[in-house]
Amino acid sequence: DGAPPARVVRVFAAASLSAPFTALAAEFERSHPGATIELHFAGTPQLVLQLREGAQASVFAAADEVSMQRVVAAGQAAAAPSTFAHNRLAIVVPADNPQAIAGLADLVRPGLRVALCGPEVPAGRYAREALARAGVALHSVSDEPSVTAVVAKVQLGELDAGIVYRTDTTVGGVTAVDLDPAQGVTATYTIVPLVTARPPDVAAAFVAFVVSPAGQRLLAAHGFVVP
Amino acid sequence: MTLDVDFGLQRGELHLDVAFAVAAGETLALVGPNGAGKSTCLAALAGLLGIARGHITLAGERLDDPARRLFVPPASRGVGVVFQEHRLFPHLGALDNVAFGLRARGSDRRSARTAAREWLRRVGLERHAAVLPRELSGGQAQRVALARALAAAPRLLLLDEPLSAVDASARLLLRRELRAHLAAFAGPRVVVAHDALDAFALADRVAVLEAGRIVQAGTVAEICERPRSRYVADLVGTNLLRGTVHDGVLRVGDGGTLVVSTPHEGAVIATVHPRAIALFRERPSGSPRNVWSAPVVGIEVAGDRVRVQLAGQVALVAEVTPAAVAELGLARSVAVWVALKATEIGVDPA
Amino acid sequence: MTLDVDFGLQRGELHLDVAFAVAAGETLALVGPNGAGKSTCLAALAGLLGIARGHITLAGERLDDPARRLFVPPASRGVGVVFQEHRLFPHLGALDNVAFGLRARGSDRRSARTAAREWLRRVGLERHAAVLPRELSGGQAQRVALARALAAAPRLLLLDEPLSAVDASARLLLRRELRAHLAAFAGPRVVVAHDALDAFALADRVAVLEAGRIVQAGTVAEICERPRSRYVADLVGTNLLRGTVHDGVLRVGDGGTLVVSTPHEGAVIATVHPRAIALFRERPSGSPRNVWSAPVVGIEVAGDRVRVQLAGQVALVAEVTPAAVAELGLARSVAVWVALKATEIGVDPA
Amino acid sequence: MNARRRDLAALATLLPVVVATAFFVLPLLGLLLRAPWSRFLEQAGSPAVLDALWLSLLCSTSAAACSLLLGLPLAVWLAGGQGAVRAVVRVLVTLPMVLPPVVGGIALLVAYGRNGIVGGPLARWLDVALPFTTAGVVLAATYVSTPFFVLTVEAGLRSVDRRYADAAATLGAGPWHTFGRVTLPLVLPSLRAGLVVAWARALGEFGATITFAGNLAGHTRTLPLAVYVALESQPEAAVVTSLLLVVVSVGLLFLLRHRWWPSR
Amino acid sequence: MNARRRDLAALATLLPVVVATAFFVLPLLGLLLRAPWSRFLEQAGSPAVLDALWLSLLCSTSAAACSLLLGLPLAVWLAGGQGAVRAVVRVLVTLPMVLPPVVGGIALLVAYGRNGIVGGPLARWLDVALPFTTAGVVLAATYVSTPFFVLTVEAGLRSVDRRYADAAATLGAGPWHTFGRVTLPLVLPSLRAGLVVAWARALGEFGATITFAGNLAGHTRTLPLAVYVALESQPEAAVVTSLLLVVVSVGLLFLLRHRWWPSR
Ligand SMILES: Nc1ncnc2c1ncn2[C@@H]1O[C@H](COP(=O)(O)OP(=O)(O)OP(=O)(O)O)[C@@H](O)[C@H]1O
Ligand SMILES: Nc1ncnc2c1ncn2[C@@H]1O[C@H](COP(=O)(O)OP(=O)(O)OP(=O)(O)O)[C@@H](O)[C@H]1O
Ligand SMILES: [Mg+2]
Ligand SMILES: [Mg+2]
Repeated sequence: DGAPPARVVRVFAAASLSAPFTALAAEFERSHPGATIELHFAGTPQLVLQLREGAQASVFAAADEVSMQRVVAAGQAAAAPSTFAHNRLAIVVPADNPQAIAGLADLVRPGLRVALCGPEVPAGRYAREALARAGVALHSVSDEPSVTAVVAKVQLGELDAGIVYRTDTTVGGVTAVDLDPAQGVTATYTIVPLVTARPPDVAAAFVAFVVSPAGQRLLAAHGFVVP
Repeated sequence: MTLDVDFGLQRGELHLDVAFAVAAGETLALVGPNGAGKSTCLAALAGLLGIARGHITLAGERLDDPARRLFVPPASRGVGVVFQEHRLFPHLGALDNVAFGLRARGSDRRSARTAAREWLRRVGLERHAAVLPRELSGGQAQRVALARALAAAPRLLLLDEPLSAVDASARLLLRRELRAHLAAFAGPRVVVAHDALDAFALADRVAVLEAGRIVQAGTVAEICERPRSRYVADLVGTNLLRGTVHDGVLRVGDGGTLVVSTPHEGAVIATVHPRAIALFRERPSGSPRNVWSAPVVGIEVAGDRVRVQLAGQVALVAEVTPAAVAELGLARSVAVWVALKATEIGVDPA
Repeated sequence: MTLDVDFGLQRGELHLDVAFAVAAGETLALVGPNGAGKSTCLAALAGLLGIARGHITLAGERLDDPARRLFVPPASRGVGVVFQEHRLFPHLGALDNVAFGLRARGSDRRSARTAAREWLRRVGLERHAAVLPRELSGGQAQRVALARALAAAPRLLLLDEPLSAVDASARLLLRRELRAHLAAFAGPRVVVAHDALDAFALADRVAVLEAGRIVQAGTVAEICERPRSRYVADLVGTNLLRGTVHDGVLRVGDGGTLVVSTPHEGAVIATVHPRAIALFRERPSGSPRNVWSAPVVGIEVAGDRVRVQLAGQVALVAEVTPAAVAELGLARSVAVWVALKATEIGVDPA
Repeated sequence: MNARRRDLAALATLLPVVVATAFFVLPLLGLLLRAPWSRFLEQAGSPAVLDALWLSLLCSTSAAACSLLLGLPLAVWLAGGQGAVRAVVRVLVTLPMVLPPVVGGIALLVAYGRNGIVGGPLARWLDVALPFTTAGVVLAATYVSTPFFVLTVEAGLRSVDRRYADAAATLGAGPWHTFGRVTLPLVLPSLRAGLVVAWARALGEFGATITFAGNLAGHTRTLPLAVYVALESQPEAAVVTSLLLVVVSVGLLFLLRHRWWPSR
Repeated sequence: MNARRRDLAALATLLPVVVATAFFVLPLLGLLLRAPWSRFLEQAGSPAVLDALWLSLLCSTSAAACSLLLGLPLAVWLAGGQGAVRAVVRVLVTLPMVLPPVVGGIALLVAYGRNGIVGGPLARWLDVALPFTTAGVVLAATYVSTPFFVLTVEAGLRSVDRRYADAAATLGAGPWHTFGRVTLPLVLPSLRAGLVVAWARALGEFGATITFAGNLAGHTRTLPLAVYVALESQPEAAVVTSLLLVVVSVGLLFLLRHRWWPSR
């Protein structure tokens, strides 16, 4: 049976939230005996699609606002979405920063191979916004499908640099170059309980827990900027 | 339990159209040149090939009758077939090949294997029970195929050259065994054979198939005595001549003439037994009415006799003893004198 | 261009160990029971099977010699093989099958096809050039296989029952054609045959293989006169008896005795020609020293003669005319009187 | 031809084999070299990874079994003749190979999801829902892997000599007996290859699974999905996890070698 | 057995075929029903999509050709005997099927990337770089699709009767001639199936391609990548784009049917 048993809350969350939400769920279960959180991670657009096709879920956590608006517009949200985290953009470079990249302007140096996420991916959209603000006309060698793909390629030396979220640069072999705050664009993560929530009270409790100080502390510990 | 057939079918360029009946307990030998349609005929009887017209009837039951849209599939016909290319199942050992028919008809594994083992023993291969077909010699494979067909206890037996690869000793044995089994077996059987000995040893009657039609049918003795085609003559080892008789003189196709003693006139078939032909170094004087000189074009040793092929006026094969060969100094392209009595030439209207 | 072999190899349970030589222009017939190792022997000669000891030498060139780590692969040996199961390439038409060897040796397509067409004509299948093997009849396929082997112009010819499926007419033709071709062909050739006529018609010498060893070798006449094993006796149609002679009396294995006229004493092989055995309804009085009563256990019509199998004191096969059968009222399990002159029994030391 | 020449010839024949093998082995070798082996045991032994591994093996094996069940009749029928109907069906069945897996997953949702053509009635009347269940994983894997099985087995069946089936029929064997005792054993090499291919494809399956069955730890998170999740946070761990997949399938395939590629 | 009984039996045999076909056809049907057909032409005819389609066909066909080139020698060698070496090589070659495609892409980067084991020297000495190029797409597709080809063809080769090759050898045909004129024609059904499978797998390939070759319109954005990209923003358009893939492959496979599944 596809429906979770009673007191099991199924949470659809963006893949980039896998680490903090795994921790959040464990913490929530400890403080709410009898409740179980079932996490489903996939790309945000994919989650939207699954919801549209009738997937049963209690909570939806999106990595961008456009996707959240679609779910709200489809009448699937049981409440107004709450913003629970932000993410800042950063330039990812190999660990020792061999090309000595200091900011967006350095990315257009001839001979450098730089990639962004595609314009359809939120990270790619934000990166393009940031470049536009900085007045930098960057030629991306590839429209990568996800920030992890960009990070992996920098890690393997395939790219000299890329623009990703700050939280994605905590892995080995790469380091982050922070953007000038004036150029910085932030991504907004929002969460909402769904009309199909079962049981609705626990779903609401989980959403509340995420925006609670305890939840925010955990998110911050994973490199997210909390509101 | 009579097999009664009268059917036609087309396969490639061959148009097969035959009618014959085989009584219960009777064996019909189907003989004929390569490509005459013998195997095709057996395939139709077995139900592996549909017929286009006519019917196949076994023991009063229609097995195939396109006019009535009747067709009994092979598995329900109860025919046992030994295929020309044996077709042993390559993944099964000899014993399991033989047991296959019994298993298919519902025997349990043990009793099927016991019966199969007995059949293997009868064909002299009890020691090869576990051997796979590809590890069997050609003759061994053919014997297993024979055992496989017989073990399934069919109502009708179809044997396509069942002994062609079997060795001389086993052939005597199997021919005897087969005869004994056939005697015990109530149904009709059809045997295809190229070997005259096999055909005549096993069969009660012979049907000669050429280019899809039966050109002659009869008992073994009838066929041997009066072959009506080159093929049958070659099969039984007799010389066959076609020609026309006029005033006691036979004019053969090629232009040669022979004096014959017959009341017939017009188109005839003449037969000359090879042993009736006498060969001489010098022109013989005496009673034979036909004497001519001919070059030797071939010499074949056949057991303890020698067959001499003669060209010339009338092409014939003579049979002599090895002693005669030495005495006459016979060899290829040596010319000899041929004498043939008119009374030794059998003449029938064509 | 002599073929000179002396080798041993193991295949399954068979241990093959043979030595023989075939001169250029000579044909050796390899005969023997099923599973004796004849096909295995040809496979070793062709290089499809490695030998374990000894050597295979053709025209002075070692083709296989494990001691010297020498092995010439099949493609470089220049052997032509007709396989027992023909092995025509299923995806090629008859013509392309025959042309294959020429193409493989570098002929251009056109000239290979022209030559192949000529070979098809020789085996009587010029009209089947485009036909695929599965659409050929058994005998047609065998003839194509023969043409394929001959067309490649090999140095050594290996024929494994090349005529077993060929019909009686074509057989005469092919035997002649084959002989003619063999005569034109300078190399040695080895023919496996189960049919005595084929073997003797084609071969100069015969080697008898039994259970992996050559038990007898010699000219056709020698083999026919003095068969030294049951198999050969059956092949040439002679009775063969093993026993011991003591004081002019031969005691056969089964316990029967025969009076013989021979100077030999001790273990002997005795041969009795079927036609030397006389059958009578009543006990005959007269010269024959051996007279006894025996039941008939089998009757076979063989062309224009009848072979009668006798049980009793000494199991023998007699050959009589169809007339005699009628006259004597011969039938299964009828008892007859058998007379056999002592001088008709050939006796050789075993 | 002397021994030296022969050795050279053998080498020339082996060279493409060596090149091809190297092409496949180098990437693996690279992964092995870069993997943080110190953390392999800790990583690979974690309950989450072991759960995912177990689920992967379970689902891929079930999917292979389903491929057999669904695919064998189809392959037999396709191999049984010619004609436009068969051509159309073959093409339709081949399509899941062509479809990007994620789109395949969407298609599955449309058909077998809770609002789907078949899934809707199922959910409404039988209260059976496939998405986000282990059964859904098997369904998705079956959908993507069966076409491989069908094409491989059909090719095998087309090479089987029909005359053996004819011989079986004359021995009284009905179509089922003939199929089970004659045709099937003869097509075994292709059947095995088809099963291995289907199994391997199912084991590596990701896109259709995450779309149709979701990514729920313990229920639908197979090893490839676990690798995906791990890639987001700890790429090294992801590589280690996928090496576990490699090690396990190497082991299984190697153990099976005598049964699946027996000597002839 | 009368006609009615026979018809029932035929139906019973056909039933599993119908079920299996329905299983595969329903999802497609679902996609077709839901697709915004009004926008099909506009969507499918856009230059970006047509570019991607052309690139997809080019790359999958090249990959199928590379599969043949790399895979055929391998399959021949694998089918040529038994033994542990062959078992190990077979398992190693099978692994790309098991590896999640994204991990496969990473493995490719490690081996053939700019800093890779092979790619490093290539880039340094020959100034040849594969990632982010069309050649890289072909490489990735070859990597994931060749194993399917190898296993299928090996199974086919193992079913071929070796005695025909023996017969060819006695007719003076060397190993190459024998292989080309005898073995290859006999294994043709499996070879064709292997090529179709490899081609289809390459056509639908996504994970390894995007990881190794990136996603560059006109150079490496094949149709599945375009679909993926579209999925992020306009899912309906994505469905339409993948239907284009379906239509094109249906067309191609159907046109090829006489050549590839000829009557026997
Ligand atoms: N599948 C087929 N397709 C087309 N023609 C065929 C097929 N099978 C047989 N034939 C043709 O039918 C004719 C008769 O073949 P059949 O096998 O019945 O001959 P046969 O009398 O058994 O000959 P043989 O003595 O050589 O075995 C042959 O000319 C052959 O070419
Ligand atoms: N591949 C094999 N593996 C094991 N044993 C085999 C193999 N091939 C043949 N044999 C065995 O070797 C023996 C000789 O076989 P071979 O084919 O040489 O016999 P043959 O003399 O040609 O007999 P036939 O007259 O029946 O053709 C047989 O007993 C057979 O079982
Ligand atoms: Mg025939
Ligand atoms: Mg043999």
